[in-house]
Amino acid sequence: MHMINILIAPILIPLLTGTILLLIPKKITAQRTISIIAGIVLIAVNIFLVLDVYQNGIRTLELGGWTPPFGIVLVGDMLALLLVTTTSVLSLPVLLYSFRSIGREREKFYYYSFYYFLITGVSGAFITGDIFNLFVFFEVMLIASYILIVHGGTKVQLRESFKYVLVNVISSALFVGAVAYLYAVTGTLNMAHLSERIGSLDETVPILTVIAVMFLIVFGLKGALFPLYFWLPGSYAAPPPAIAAIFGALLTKVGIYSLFRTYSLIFVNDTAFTHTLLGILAGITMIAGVIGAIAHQDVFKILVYNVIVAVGYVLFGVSVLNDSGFNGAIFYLIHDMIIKAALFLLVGTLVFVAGTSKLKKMGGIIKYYPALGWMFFVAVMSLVGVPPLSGFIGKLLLIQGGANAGDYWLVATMMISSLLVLYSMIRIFLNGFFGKPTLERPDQFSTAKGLLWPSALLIALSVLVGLGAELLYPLVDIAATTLLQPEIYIEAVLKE
Amino acid sequence: MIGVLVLIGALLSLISAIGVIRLPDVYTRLHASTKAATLGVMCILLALFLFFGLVDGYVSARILLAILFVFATAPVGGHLISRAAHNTGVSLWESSTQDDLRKKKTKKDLS
Amino acid sequence: MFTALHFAIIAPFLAAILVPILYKLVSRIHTGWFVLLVPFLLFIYFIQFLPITSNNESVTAVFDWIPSLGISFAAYVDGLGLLFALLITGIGSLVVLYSIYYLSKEKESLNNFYVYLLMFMGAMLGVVLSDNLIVLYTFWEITSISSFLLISYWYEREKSRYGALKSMLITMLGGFAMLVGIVLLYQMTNTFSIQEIAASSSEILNHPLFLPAMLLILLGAFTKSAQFPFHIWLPDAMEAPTPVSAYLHSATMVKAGIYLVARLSPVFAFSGEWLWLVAGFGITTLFWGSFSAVRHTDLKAILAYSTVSQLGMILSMLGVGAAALHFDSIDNNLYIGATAAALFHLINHATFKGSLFMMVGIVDHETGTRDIRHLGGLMTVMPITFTIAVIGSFSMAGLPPFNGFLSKEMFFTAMLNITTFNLFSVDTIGIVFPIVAWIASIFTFIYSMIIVFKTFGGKLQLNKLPSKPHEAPFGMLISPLVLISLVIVFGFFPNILSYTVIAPAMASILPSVLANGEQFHVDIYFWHGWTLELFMTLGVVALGSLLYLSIRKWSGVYSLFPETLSFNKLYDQTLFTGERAASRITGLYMTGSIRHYLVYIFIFFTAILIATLFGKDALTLTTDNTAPVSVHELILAAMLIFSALTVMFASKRMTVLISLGVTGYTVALFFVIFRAPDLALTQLIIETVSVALFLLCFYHLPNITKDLKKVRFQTGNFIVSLAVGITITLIGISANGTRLFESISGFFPEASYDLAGGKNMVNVILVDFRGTDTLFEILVLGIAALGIFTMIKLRLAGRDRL
Amino acid sequence: MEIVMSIVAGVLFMAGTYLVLSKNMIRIIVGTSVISHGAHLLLLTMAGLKTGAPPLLGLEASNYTDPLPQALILTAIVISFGVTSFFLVLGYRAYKVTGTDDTDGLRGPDAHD
Amino acid sequence: MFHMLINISAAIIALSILITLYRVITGPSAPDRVVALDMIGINLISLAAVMSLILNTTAFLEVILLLAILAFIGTVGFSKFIEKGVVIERKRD
Amino acid sequence: MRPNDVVVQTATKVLVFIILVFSVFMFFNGHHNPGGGFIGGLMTSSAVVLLMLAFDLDTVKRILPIDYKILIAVGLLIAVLTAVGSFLFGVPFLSHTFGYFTLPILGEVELATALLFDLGVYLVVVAVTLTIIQTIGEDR
Repeated sequence: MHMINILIAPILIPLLTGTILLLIPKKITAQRTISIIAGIVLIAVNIFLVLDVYQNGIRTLELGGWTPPFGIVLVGDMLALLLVTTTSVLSLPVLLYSFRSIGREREKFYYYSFYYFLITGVSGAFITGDIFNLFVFFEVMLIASYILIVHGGTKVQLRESFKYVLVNVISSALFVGAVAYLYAVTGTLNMAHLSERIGSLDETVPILTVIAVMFLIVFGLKGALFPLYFWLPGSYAAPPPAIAAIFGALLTKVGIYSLFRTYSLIFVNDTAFTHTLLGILAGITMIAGVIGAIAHQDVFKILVYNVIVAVGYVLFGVSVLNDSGFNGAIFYLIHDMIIKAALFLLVGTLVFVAGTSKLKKMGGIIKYYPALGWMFFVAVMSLVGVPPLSGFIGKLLLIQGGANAGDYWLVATMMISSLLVLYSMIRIFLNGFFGKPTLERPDQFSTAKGLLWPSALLIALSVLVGLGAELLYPLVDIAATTLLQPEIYIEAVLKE
Repeated sequence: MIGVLVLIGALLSLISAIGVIRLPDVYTRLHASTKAATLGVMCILLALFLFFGLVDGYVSARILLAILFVFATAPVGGHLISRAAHNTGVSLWESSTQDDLRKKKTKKDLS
Repeated sequence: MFTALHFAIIAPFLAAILVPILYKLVSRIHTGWFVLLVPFLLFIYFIQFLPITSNNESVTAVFDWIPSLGISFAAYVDGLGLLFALLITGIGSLVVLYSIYYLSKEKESLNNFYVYLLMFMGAMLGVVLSDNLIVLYTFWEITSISSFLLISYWYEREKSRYGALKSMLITMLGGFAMLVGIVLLYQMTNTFSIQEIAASSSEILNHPLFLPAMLLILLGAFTKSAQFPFHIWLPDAMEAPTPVSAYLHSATMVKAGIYLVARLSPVFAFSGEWLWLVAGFGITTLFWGSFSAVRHTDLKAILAYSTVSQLGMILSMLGVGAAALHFDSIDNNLYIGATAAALFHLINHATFKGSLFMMVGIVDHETGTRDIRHLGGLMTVMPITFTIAVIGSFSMAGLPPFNGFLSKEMFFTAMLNITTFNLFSVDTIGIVFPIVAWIASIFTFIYSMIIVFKTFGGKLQLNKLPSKPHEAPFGMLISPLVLISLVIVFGFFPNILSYTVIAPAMASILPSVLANGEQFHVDIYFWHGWTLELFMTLGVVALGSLLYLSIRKWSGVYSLFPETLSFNKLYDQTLFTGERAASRITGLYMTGSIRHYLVYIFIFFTAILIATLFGKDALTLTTDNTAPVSVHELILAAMLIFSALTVMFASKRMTVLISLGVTGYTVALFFVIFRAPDLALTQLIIETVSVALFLLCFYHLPNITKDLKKVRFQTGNFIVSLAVGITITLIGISANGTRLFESISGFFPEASYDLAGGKNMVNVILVDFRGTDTLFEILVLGIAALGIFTMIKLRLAGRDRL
Repeated sequence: MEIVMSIVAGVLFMAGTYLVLSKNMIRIIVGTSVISHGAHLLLLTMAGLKTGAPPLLGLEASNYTDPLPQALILTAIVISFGVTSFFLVLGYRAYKVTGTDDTDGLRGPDAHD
Repeated sequence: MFHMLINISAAIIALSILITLYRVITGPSAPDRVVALDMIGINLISLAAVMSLILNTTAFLEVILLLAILAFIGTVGFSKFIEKGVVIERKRD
Repeated sequence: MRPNDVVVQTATKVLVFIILVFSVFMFFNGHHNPGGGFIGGLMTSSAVVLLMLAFDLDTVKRILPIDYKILIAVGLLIAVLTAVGSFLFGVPFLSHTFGYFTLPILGEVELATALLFDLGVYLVVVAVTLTIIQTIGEDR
């Protein structure tokens, strides 16, 4: 076995797992066993890759042996691998949660296959170094998400997934259009090559700015940027919590990642315009998202709108285009993936034990489920960015990034929105977990207990990321440096 | 020579197109489409076959197959459409004088 | 390095982890007894530092947390830190002791209570013993959180939750502001270390970020210390169990803000704004707190407002003391006294207010009410408690011979000294300070009297009391008695504090005033002669007594302030209207209609792209490198356009489908024209299969019912879609006109056969050069098919959550 | 010719958008299909409609049209086929379960609780 | 001469497709449209053939054959749908 | 009156055979001429669709008793494993190789691993199309 191919592993392992599971749809135990083993192997391989890149620099894999820019190249830079690793790490607890919660019916209908195909798409989107291949991985991810969101075919799922699919189909078409324009102007698809070509231009090219904005819209649609996120709240609240968790944790992140990648590597021709626009939209996203969160009394909806808020934070970090901002954005991205997965699982469990998602109808849950309540509390604190939990480091770096760039208004917006996030989430704690108990007797006690472990793992991870930020920081810093200096990326890919 | 054959084919297509527009009902339009157009396309395919055969010395089985296919499917297709039209009650042009199928059907229904 | 000092700070957290275990294992013994060990041992541990700090030396121990970001857990013990550490552990011990009797082990979930309390204790120690601002902030937030949890300890009560939320929102608001302030400081100095920042304080004085940083950090301090107008959370925080009120909301946590102001004085105090802001907010709070206290009838509410007022007083003294740093030309001693007074009163306040809270707790515990309208005549029933109340209140009112008198005198001195600020010609404003201070003192006197005499004087109204009062058990009295004896001891021997604790703490606040090796001389004594201060005190007593006796005649003053204008109402209204507005706004655009969402998206799409296109002048139209146009191509283009329009406007589904088929076939034909045989083939078959699929599904779908022909609706849609089309076209034309680089595809003709062994370039690209695309494309197909299979076969009923 | 084709692609996008904005499920699904046609044509056009032989080396021409976009379009066509068929089935399942093919009927309690 | 003839033919065929499209649009009945669609399919074959002549290439011969096949499948499908309302029956009795 | 399908069915029997032969031809020819796995696969499935149109699902199922869902997995596995095969030779994922061999009867032919990959594509495409159509067709 030669090492050169190891970079395909984050894509190949879930792909093969999903495919093999297709062959044994009725054997649930076997499916679960294979899923778990694959999940663990995936994590191990990904961590290995991260460490490898830490020591040896960017790893690339020229698929089919074709030199870029002619073939497709996979580029494992630190950002991509960190995100891939986070994906695999958080997907395992969610998988465990699925075992308990998803139900035999769904399991028999390729649930785990779709799950792993989704991860295939997500990982592929992170690793690929080719803009059209990115589209393909987007589609893998999306089609898997379509089916996961409607998996089970209940009324609300069908209703919401119709909207979800529609918006995404349109955005996919726009993606193809945007690639078309980009190809017309630059004549290439490889991202490193694009960066090199565009970087060689001496002056700003107006049409490139337009194309950059079009990509902003395309990725903004996937990443739920203002004013393109309308599809999100309904669709994320529809599926079962395990699926919602993986959605909340991963899907928008791929859009954000793509913006991050393209807006640091490729579209740096007219940053005065494009990045300012991104910053403004990020700012509005923070506020609009949190307004939505405050507006709702449905715990799922509150959480779902908070997904949007995080999009604003990360993209704010992207828009400032400096070291601290990028570091902050990456930290926050990783944090948000973990904590959103945890929160979705916790809220899912909450709704399960309370028998309702309406805040006004629940109360005093903590009396019977203290572990659930306290985990939720810690998760909320982490979400808000209370130190030493994982959200804090990201937020601190984002403030620094904003201050360095002189974007004080955005910093202020972020802090205000953080406070409102706190308000929106702590309401769930105060009214749902605290308050007068409404449960007559906790009859679902035994069932619910097993649901807590996956969330506990994720919360522990969040604490670890916060307290052990020093361990993660060098990695994140490498990722940010690579993003800030496209030459590193270009050099690694094109080997010039 | 080949050019002329192509032109004839094209004109036949045009005529059938005009036929499809001008003729009064579905059944008569089928005449235009299945007969004239088929002939037209066969002319052109033949021209193509000849072109490659004579100019390049290339005998293409695919063109022959295509001609065969068009020749075989056009009547079946026409049959299907007209039957579908009749069975769903698309009326004949008011000047039509004979409708044997209807008689047959009604007779069957009565018995 | 992780030292014993770090361990001392972390110890309460570690203990907190043990508490639930102990609570379960040893349920017979009140968990508080175990907990008591923690603050007690820590108190003893910290006493050891006294000799070091009283020489103006400090101890630093650094444990790297995130050194890459300049964040290290730098434990730093100096005079100021130690003063607070002793206060935290000392009062902490007493409060835990008191709580053992106050909270019954049968009824209360003690595990939660002590976990919160220990968390708070550790956090508070962390705040006062951290040199690194980020670490300080970390602990700062944890104090807010533990305060939140303690206030909502009786979480089934609506009011507890209300108070908890309020305190959390307000303190977190301050916390976030403070965090930004800290980052701004970092921007200026490149360090989070307070010592290093203070060292470069003169350099940053004129930095444009200096003032914003100061304001933001002050916001943090003011919200935490319940300064006007952020004080509103403190009265509501009284929903917490009384030990908590005594500990967090009077003795320690609320003083974190004061600590921060004191700690950062070396950084900021050189600027005049600092002085005026701190002193100004302090004096305003002093007045407003004491004035509001009088109107309340709940003992705890009175004490809460009294705390607010006293905090303002301490802060105003710190502000005045900062003048020593701001003015380097004037006589420092005038202002240094203010700082000493602040620190002294800080300690005094902890003693008398702590004992008063505990006293109220006892009254509440024994009688079942804290309402002074129901209380009265307890003097004979609860003599010891009464004694505590008298001493505590008199000290608070500033009467001799208690420690409150001493600090009150020093306070008057400080305020009077403000009038000498005429250096910058604000003597007219300066005169306001002593006057306000004096008036506030009168109110302080009044509510102090109310506490004593309305509770213990008058007649016993047994019928109004929920339970028959007795003197409290001895255990409950220990803590207040210890405190009250301190009130007396500090009153008579103030100087046992002054050199060991106060002077070193002053050195931390005003380091630059001292020359190397020099120490402050703080002498506190009773008799200063017949000074203005003494006359002011006499005036307070005289006028205060008069007003107390005639309180019924003038209490109407309070009703002059409309309830709706209060800050409490403002807070409630903000939340209420905020939530309503959020709901309205969200409801306005989140209609659930996909059509609306798409319209927004498309409008944004066209607007922003067209704006960029024209704003950036990106529109280029050239025919330089375009392919020639021929007639049949034009006709086919027209054909495609017509068929597309037919799809658009057709009203029967068969027409829609057939014209869709025509569109697809024409597209395939374009693939023929533009020399893409593989594409043409694929497109043709796929179109046919798609049409077949549509036909299959039509079996399950209803015919198109005609859209309600609302003209406006249709026109709106049309305009939006037209705009989208135009945008696509314009960008297309411009992109086509700006071909900057040669396409990479020149590579493929040669490589296809030589390197990949295929003559069909497209196929070679598909299976070889870009085989990965193909691999995942078939995956997409596979998922789609299985998805369709699943969708049709798997039908779960209802809305399931799990 | 590129300009003409840009316009054609624009018209396809317009028609697709209009259909997508209607309320009827069938029209919406057809609309997405039309939009993807537009996108594919756009990609073809943007690659440059240079004259040259089809990208088949067997033809032994001197210059060929750009094969790369063709491969991309092929991929895109196949993907959109998969997605469209999925969407179509989703549409009719949604109709069967919710009982409406009008998107206004699919609103759900999205806005207010 | 030859090229001109072919180009004219191409235009004529394109025109006849356009004309046929009119029938698709106007109908009036579904079978009318299917007839028109069938006709368009056949004309597309012609056009593809002419394009092969214009471009002088054998690359599109498959397209021609395929079009012939698919036009038939389309017609069968449509007429079955019109007649029976169902395209593929589960089981024929 | 029950429609008489003899005409279509007779025509279909012949045509399906032609289409199938043609589709296999297209598949094998793909590397050098228009065609390949996608087109071949789609054509094969369109032949089956034609069968379904002319006859009915159950008849077609009897003729072709295949679980297409398994076929999807098999096709995917063939494609992936072809790509993974590169691992054995220490070359990047999805590297193809080809060579010219002289086989009895057929003479010199080119054999390429790309064809194996394309076979996977072919199988998936056929299986996908037929899964979709069969599932919808069965849904009543």
